[in-house]
Amino acid sequence: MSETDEFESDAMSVSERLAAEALIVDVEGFEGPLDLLLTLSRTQKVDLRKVSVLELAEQYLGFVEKARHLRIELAADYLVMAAWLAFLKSRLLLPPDPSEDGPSGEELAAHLAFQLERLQAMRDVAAKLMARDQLGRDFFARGIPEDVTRVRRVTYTATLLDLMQGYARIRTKDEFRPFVMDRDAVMTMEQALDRMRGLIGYAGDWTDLTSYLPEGWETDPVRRRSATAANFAATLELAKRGALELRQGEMFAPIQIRRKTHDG
Amino acid sequence: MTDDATQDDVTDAAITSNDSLFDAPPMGEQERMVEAILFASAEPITVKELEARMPHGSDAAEALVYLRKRYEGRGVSVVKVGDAWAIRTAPDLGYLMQKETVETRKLSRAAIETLAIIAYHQPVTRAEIEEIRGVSVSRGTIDQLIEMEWIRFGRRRMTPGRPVTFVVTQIFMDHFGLESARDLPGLKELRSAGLLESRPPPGAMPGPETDDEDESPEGQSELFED
Amino acid sequence: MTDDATQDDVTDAAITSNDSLFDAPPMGEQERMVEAILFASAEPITVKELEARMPHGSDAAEALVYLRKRYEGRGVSVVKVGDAWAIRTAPDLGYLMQKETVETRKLSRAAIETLAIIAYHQPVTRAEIEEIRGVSVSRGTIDQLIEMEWIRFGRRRMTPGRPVTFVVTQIFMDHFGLESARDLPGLKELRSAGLLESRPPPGAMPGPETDDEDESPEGQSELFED
Repeated sequence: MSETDEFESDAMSVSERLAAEALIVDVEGFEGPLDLLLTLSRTQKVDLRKVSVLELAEQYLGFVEKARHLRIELAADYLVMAAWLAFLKSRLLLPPDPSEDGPSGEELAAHLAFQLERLQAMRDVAAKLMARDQLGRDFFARGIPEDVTRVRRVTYTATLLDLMQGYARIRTKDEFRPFVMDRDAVMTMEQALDRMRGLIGYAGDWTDLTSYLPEGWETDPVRRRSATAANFAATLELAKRGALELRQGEMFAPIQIRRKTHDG
Repeated sequence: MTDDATQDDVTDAAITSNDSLFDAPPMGEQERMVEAILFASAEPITVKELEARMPHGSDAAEALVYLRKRYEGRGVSVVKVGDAWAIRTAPDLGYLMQKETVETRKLSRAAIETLAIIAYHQPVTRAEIEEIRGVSVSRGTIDQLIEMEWIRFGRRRMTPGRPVTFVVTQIFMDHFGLESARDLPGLKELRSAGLLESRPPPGAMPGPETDDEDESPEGQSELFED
Repeated sequence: MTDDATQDDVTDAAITSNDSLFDAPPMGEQERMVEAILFASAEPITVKELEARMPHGSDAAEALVYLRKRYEGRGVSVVKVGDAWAIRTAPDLGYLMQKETVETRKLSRAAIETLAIIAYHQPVTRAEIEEIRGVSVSRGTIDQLIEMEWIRFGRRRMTPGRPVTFVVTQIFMDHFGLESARDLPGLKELRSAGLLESRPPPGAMPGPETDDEDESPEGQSELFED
């Protein structure tokens, strides 16, 4: 094992050996096995399209061997690549086994070459991109940008209809007075009772209840209705207290009241 | 640096300026430089600062004269700010730098009623408006209508205290499509047009108004008193 | 007051031109407007945004043609950035602007390569980037580029797992002075050399670990939440 190692080392030129050692020292600087392969391929000093993948595989395996020799720990993916390249190497060197499926050694090699070429191409264009004129370094944007200010403006509007309805509302305010405020059209039983108490003394004879409606309440239907109801309720109350008597000749006939005489 | 510059000056003076290697760039180039520097600078920049950044021998002041002329009548202009220079938006295009959002709101009921009274009764004093509306009129309502240019001050009334009167404006007429305030329909016409019901059914009775912010409590209670 | 004056001017112009009140301003005016808006903004502005700010009926695209011509060979120029436009100083005058130079964060080699791969292969998934570089892409690299707003998420790829894709942004194009992604240097050559095709590796080839935890569906959806 060590003999072959020696033999391989001898096969490399001094400069190659120095390069390989430099690579090993620099192993931290590589961005993975593909990057390392790309660097190694440069030592072939040929166009990437013409690179010998077999030679490259050998270079890589040599590198890994060297690293092991120098007790340098390589990351797992470097070792995976090494294993794969060893496999590729055997495929390339041995005649194809017809019983075996899968891609041929040539296909695998071609793809590896493609990957290297593509990675190199990406590096080249990345460099070109970074060499371009850049904003804030070679060309510049406006130094005093004027921001767009947002102005919020509120306009008020009204239609002629709004105007006319508004005016009508004011001018007809009396008609529109809220119903709950129409107390003057309502007579309560308390009011009627107070009033009847005072008046009952004069009712010595049978008198129509409607004649007891207060003045001004007998014409307006709303007021009349309220006053009649209040008066009737008051009459019932007074009758209950024994202050007066009431009678009605027949259905819907006028209700008559008179003072109850205690003597009679 | 300063030493070098001084030396250059000396050299310039020594060599006939025409064929000097240190000739300032042509004026057209200097103008481009001033243009680029003014554009990119985060603050207005003085002639001295310009020249400090331009190749030796440049005349920023002269370049500025040309540049200023070039921007005359353009969308931006080269303006002097103190003793420094800057590129600014042409004043007449300032509105492009504003994004205006217009929000249309309905005039408040108090404002509409006040406006209606002024339209129907002009010239009318504030006291008269309050008498007609039955509530006090807030200052804000009048101010708003004046700001909208829908009402303006009329002649003072020749009564004690000489109160101001309010009248509606031409802008008001234009907005409401009226030839004159006399064209406003009367109550009878409003009623016959169905805009006024003589008496709403009890169910549709308007309740006490609570949404008129500018109506004072006294005004409201006044409404309820009878 | 100024607004009034402007409005009056506009009205006058419209009346004297005997044309519709709603006609777009003359092309010369439109050019001035585009000039003012572009000068005022540090960021590129789209034709649509321009027209939204210009009077109704304006043709910003046409005005831009004139404006671009006007600034040819000047100290600043009108440049196209994707579907937007901006004014930038002429690159040959960059040396005058040392004061304005912004120190950009130094990008790592990994970040630069990742950026280039996204620009040339967009839309591209993380797995594809890793395939090309032969190493896994650290989260930090992608994060840095997103933070710089040079890349953003594109549409999800309609393949199993629906992986997210990355694309470059307008800010990226603005930064590198690219009119469009088609103007990337060497793009044509790469394409004709077949180096932009996605060629699946034959059989089992060693690649970077693609099953890292942040490629999990949770990780991705998390990225999209905001």
